[in-house]
Amino acid sequence: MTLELNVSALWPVLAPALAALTVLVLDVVLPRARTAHLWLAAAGLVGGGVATVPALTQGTGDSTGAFCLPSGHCLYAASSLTGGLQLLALGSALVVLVLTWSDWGRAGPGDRTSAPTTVLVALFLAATAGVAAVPAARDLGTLLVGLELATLPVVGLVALERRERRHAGAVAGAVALLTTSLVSFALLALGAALWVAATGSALLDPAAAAAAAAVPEQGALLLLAAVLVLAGLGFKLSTVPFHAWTPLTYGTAPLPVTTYLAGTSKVAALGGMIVLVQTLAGTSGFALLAVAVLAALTMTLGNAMALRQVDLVHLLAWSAVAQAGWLMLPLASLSSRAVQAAGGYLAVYVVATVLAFVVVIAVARRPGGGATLADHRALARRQPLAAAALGLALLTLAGLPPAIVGLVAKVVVLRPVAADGTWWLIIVATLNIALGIAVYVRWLSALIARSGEDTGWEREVPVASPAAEEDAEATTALPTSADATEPAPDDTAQATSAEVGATAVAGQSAYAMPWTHRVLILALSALLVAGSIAPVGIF
Amino acid sequence: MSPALPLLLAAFLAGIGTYGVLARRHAVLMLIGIELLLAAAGLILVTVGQFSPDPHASGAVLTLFVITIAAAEIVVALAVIMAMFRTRGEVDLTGEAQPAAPEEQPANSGAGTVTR
Amino acid sequence: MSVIDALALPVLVLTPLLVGVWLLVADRVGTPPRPGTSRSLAVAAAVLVAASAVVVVWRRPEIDLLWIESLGVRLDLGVDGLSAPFLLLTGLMAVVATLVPYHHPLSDARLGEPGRHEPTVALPVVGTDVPRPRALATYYACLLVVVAGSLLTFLTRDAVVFFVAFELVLIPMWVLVARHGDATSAADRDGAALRFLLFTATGSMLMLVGILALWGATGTTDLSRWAELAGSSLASGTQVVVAVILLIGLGIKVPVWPLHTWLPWVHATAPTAGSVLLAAVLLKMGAYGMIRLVAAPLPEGLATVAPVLAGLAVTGILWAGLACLVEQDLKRLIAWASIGHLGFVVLAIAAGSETGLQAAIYGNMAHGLISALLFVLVGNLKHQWGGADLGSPRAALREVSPRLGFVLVLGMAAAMGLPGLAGFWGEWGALYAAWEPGPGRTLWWFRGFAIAAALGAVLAAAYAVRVLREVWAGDRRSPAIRDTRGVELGLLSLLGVGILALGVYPGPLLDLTAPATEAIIATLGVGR
Amino acid sequence: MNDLLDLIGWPWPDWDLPSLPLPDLPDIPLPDLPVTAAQVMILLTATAGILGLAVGRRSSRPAAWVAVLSSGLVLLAAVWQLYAVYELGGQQVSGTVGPLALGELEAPLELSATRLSALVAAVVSLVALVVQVFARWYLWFDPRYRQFSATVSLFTAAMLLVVLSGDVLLTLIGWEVMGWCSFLLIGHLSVKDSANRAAVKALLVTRLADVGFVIGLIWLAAGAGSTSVEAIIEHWTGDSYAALGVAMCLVVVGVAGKSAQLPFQDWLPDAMEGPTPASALIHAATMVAAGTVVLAQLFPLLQAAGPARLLLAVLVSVTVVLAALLAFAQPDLKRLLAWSTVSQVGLMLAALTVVPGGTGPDVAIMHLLSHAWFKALLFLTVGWMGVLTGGTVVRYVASATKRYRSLRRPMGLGLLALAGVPPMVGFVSKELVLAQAEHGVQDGVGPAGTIVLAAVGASVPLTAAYCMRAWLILDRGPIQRLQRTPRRAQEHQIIDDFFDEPEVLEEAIGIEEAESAISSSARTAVALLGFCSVVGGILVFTPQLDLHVSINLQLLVAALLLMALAALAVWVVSRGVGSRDAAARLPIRVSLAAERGLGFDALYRAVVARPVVALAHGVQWLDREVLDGYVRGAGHAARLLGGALEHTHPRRPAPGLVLVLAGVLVLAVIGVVLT
Repeated sequence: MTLELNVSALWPVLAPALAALTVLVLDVVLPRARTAHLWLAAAGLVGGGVATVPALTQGTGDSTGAFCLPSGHCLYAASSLTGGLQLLALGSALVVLVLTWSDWGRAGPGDRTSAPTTVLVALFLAATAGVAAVPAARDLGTLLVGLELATLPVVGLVALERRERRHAGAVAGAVALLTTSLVSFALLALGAALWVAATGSALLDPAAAAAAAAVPEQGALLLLAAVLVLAGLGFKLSTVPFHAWTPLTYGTAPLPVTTYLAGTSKVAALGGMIVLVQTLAGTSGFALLAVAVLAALTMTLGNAMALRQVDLVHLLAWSAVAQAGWLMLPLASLSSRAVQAAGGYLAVYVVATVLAFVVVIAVARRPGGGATLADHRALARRQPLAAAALGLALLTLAGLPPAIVGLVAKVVVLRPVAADGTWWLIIVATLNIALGIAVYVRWLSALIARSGEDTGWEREVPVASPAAEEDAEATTALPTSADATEPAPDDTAQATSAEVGATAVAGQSAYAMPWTHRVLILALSALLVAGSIAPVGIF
Repeated sequence: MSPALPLLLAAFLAGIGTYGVLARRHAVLMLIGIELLLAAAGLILVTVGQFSPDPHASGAVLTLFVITIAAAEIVVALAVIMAMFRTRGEVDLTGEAQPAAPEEQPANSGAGTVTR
Repeated sequence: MSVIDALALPVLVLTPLLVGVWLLVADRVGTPPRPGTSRSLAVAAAVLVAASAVVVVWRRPEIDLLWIESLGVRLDLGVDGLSAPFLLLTGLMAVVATLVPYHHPLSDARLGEPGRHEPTVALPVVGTDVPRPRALATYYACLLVVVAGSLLTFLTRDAVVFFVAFELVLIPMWVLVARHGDATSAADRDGAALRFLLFTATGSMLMLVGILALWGATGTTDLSRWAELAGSSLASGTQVVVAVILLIGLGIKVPVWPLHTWLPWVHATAPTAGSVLLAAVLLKMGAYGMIRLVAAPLPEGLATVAPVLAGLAVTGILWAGLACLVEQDLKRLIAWASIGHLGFVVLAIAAGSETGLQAAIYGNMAHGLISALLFVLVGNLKHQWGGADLGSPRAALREVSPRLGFVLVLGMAAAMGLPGLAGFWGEWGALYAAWEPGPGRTLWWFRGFAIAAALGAVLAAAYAVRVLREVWAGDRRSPAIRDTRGVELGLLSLLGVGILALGVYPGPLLDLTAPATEAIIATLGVGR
Repeated sequence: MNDLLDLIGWPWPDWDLPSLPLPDLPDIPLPDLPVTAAQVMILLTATAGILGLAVGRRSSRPAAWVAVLSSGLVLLAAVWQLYAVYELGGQQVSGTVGPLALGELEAPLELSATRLSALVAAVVSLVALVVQVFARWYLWFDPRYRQFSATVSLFTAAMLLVVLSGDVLLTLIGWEVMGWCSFLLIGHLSVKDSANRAAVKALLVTRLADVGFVIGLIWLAAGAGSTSVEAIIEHWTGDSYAALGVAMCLVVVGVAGKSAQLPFQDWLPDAMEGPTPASALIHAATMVAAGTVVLAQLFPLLQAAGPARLLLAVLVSVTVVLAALLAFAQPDLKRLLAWSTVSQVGLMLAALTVVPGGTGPDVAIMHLLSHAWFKALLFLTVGWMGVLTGGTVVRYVASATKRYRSLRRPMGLGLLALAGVPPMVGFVSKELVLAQAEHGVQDGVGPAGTIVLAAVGASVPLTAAYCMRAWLILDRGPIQRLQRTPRRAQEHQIIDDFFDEPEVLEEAIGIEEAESAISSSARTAVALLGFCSVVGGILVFTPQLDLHVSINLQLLVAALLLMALAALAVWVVSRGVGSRDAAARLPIRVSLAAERGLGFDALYRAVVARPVVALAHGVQWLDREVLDGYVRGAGHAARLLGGALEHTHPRRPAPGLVLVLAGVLVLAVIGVVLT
């Protein structure tokens, strides 16, 4: 048998993968290079992004395939939606790369060679390639490979935390991620096996699925297979009850890696689900009640938990859980419109979450900064730009204008469910919108709060504490020293807002936000604003 | 021969694997449990592949995929477990991963306000 | 003329939006504008809004753009008899809200100390306790964005855009309350702000559910199309369910008893301009939505739930009237009065006759003017008294500040629905409509409601004279407060004249809205 | 005996009123003006109300000009209107701001001046003019004269609107505005808490009764689908409806409230806290009489509605007698007048309930007019006297007319008219009421007739009694000096300029000749009223009122005898009392109870005020604890849920795996079994 492979369609996946290989080779050739690796990675991501353009521009419905069988079914098919998801993955990965640039680019405490940089970059690129592969998979093999490729390197990224203080925690988080991923991969494998047993082929072929669903016992088998695959994917999307790893890993991993987990990885998970749903879409009367229940549980639990958090990373972790529920919501009704809706929501979610993370990182990196609500108190006074961007991101997540795009996204994902008429789900979802607003408003009100109790904090500027002064000097001395760039939430959690305000003010003069962060913030907020003014092409 | 026996075996393996995953606190033993699950999956695939006329021999191919991926996983897993052993001196999965996130004091306004 | 026609609508919507955004941005980057600058800018924008609102209502231009093609959502703006008065009211209130003096939130806390007698400067834009310029620019920006959102709500003819605009006002209003609200207790302020946000957000989400249902049933989001179909595409059972969901959602905004508990809180803490906008514009959006989204597209559903709705409305009237008899905080009292007045409006809507709709719209306008007048007045008093508590001894307004006293008498007379002032026509029309309800209403239920509502009007008289007796009459002359003057006096007299005009000469407004209500009632038969 | 009867020609035949022809008026051709007199009157008074507030912050002179001039013009317009209506043969319709687009309901909002309403309007504007002139003197030193005169103008406008309205909506508007203005007028001295309380009481009591009025009118309008009085009468008299009785009963309740009939009567005596001109306006010509006017407009409906008529008859009959009794026992002359007002208004309304078929409400209107004249006269005079003596309590006013000669004439005339002594106007109107009642009984208007006849008959001697008592007190002689030392005579100055500001109080105290204590204009106004109450009776012979009543002479003589006897009895009783106060003979408990109006005030508080306030507290509690409790509860619930989950959710890898597998199991169950 012959596979007609048409490489041009594969570039979005190939580019990062090739970049990873090149990095490894380069490391052999000249061991000292560091930034070269980063530039290579960037090139790979950008190239992949450019390569998605043809897929994007094609009309809805038709798709360019690769690895096509004589039967005409392709193992890899890129529709416009797929292209969009890939672009999203690569773009968010690029943002993560920029965030982590200085971190990966510098030599660690002990190491002489560039080994850690190489490893990190290679893992990073490999994972991205896997993420890009999943949405296009049209058979179980590609799906499994893509998913694992997207998962395992991330475990490495989490585990390779290079700061001693956080190493132990990072390893623990890695273990949590690892064990969960292993188990769910086992489930995925079982599901695949049952799928093959039900349909008789490893292809994700709507026709075959429909045929199988027609026969009762095969239908049951197929359904069981679908459930198992769902479970396997649910872990990556961190839906309840496969979410337990989320707060652990998010809380311990390096912040850029967390960003990657919260942003890029989600693309793989949802891509996989979209593939599954598209395959099952043909089967008549095959409503996935399971998805509905998962979605409802997930968003409720996530919001309820997020309501309690004061550590912003944990808060974002739980909000990610809640948003996962929203991502799954439209898939409860098997239709192409639903798939489009989920894709659109994912795009909005990823941009907003990544933006939020960027700001959190930016605030945490400034001297005396941290990642708790107390650190963000009165941020609107201290860093108006960052605060405005963060506010925009949070409003998008909450689905409130002026971030109209978030609201429209919620409307879009609710619409197919309403069309199906599953009203209980609609009601749960709408109540969760209110709950979610409560979650994000806590943060927002911290942003706009007066930092002092009743006096404007600017009165305290002259009397900044000597500690702050030293801190400022330290930062001026070596702006990229390990201390300065280290987010230390547990230290500043107890710091009262006044001190934080004072130190931050003192630091503001000395420490300027790196231009890369400014660019990222501006670019991402510009995306959100544009989407709010004219949400064209997203949904 | 009928597919019943191999499938029963697969079910048995899956059961043991599940037990191993659930009941074992030691990381390596849990890994073995997962391996058993994967083995069950592979067995099912092979069996089905035998009994269904499939031009692409999906069963066999997928089995190969699964085995390969499993191997890769084990490598990463062992590496991480070693790191864990280094940092902690034991590989007990039920150990506390990290302290609980600091909790918010109940705010006084009856609605969630920021802690001061 | 054609140029003006073409420009009026974009100017109307974009002016407040752009100026607001500009203020926000200018506030964030570089040196923020001085308070005077941002104030005058905001006032100019508001005046422009008012002017173009008049032009729009007069010339009736239209705009129709495709917004989200994948959903078939159109940016379809236009005016009809129903939305015209709301537009004019919003334009007027924009001017009022931007012109009304800004009282520094912190000063309230300081004035609250016992034993201060000297009057304070009404407009502290100079001196030591100036709010940071940044904050003031944000304040005006928020006001303008609220205005823009409500204008869009009244202008749009597309359900999704309606919903989006409906939501647009939430965050700025929340910022106004949380950031510029009465600072005597930070906990109360945040609590009230959060209350407002969560209540109204929940309400609008339920409204979204209803919109989705109608969307699914009719296949379009065009409001005028919905009105034409008049529910013919829904089974009557579904109509009832959808109507109930929509009414709950909108009832939170209006607010209808028992969903009203957020309103007194928010009014008690919001800054004066915020209270004005909230009472005179935001609450109207709820009533407007009830007509647009329920009365027109779901006549049968409304007819089925009308007795319950009317019952709740009447309960609200009596409830609010009674609460006003013992409420100790003057600002909360005015808020309660608002609940009572809107109870009349909802009763009229539930009656489902043409008279009822006319009365409802008229009542909305009247309440807009009256509550704005009272809130401007009470805002001044609260600022000078250092608190709005009726219990503590105050100087009798009639003795120390006759102008304020006169305005209070006028406002209270209007609030009790005195003929010759704006409030009368709405209330009397509501009573008549309830006595002679439209088709499909159970006659004697509604007549009972009418009698109860009339008793509620007596309660209104009771609390009006209570307030006059405690605040206006009496012989105390200390602590002396300064009488109103300057801009504030101008605003108060403007609103007073408006109230008088609406009360004495109701013809034009009724004629303006008559065609729209006629059309809505006329489509009743189409449903079958 | 018989020959004696023969001598006097017993039994006398009934005597029909001759209607002497008017001297034919100069036939001025009616120019068709753009505005009708009715519109002019209402517009003028209303604008005067607004203008009076605006003009003249420094002195109250411009306000006085505005008020008096506008009232004068209005009076001219009223006269012109009388002529116009006469020329047009009965009715003149003119529009206002209507018609309104109120959907299904037609609201033409038209004014209609008829023979009677034009007459009433004329008298109202006359009294208003007099009151304005008098108030200018009375409130000379009041810094709030502007507000007062403006309110009076507004009040007059409202009353004129009610009188001339051809549309129940207009009637309602005037009705409510009058209520509000009365609130402002009674509470004019807002530093006095008693005044505030009286004002609040007046407003709330009438407003409560107005619930009936509003609903009744709405019912009538809803039946006809229009608010025009003509349409309503046409519709409801078309054939007999059961609803009409109920609706009219509601209207009657409202009327009882405004006219201070049982059980709402108690607000009126307290309303004496207001300045005397306000009392003269409110309680003589306008507000209390408005009920009569409205019922006269709706007269055919009242005729058609048996139950309503019966209800009205019972209420007013009890009120007439009770109020007359209370009036007798009042220790304060002003309160005496107040109670007499209640009784007299009851008399007017009684006249509406016993009308034989085919005749109109003219008798009631006649009594309204006469009451307007003599009661305004009495109030103004009492106010004048109060200024001189420093109070209207019996102790102060004793022998006032002896000390202040010029009080003697107006006071005497007023009391005579009130008592109904021929040939005063009071005599005429009261005899007409009596005659009509008797007529009605013979005509068989039902039980109402008998009750009313009895009440009216009883009221005649009672009225005479309290008038006699008042007169005896006032006219007590010989003069005993009060403890005030008289001023010397050269401080005694003549006030004749309307505009300069006399030191009235200081000058007047102790002045034995009261000529100079009042500005001449005010005195002229009072004299004018006195003249009217003497000769006003002639009105009944003009075609302006068509009265088909024939006087039963026996009844007339009997009534006169009763009056005389009552007066005599009072005179006898009052002998030997120091203050010549017959009421002093009453046991103290009785007089106290009378002064408190039989404790109706306490009744109102116990039955209405306290329960309502208690209810209000309950509502406040419910709202705070229950309704808002749900909200807070929701908030806490969410946080508690989060807390609970926070504590349960696993922080270790292994339990996470348990969750995963359990989740799979659940999913499998949901997915496979449930579907």
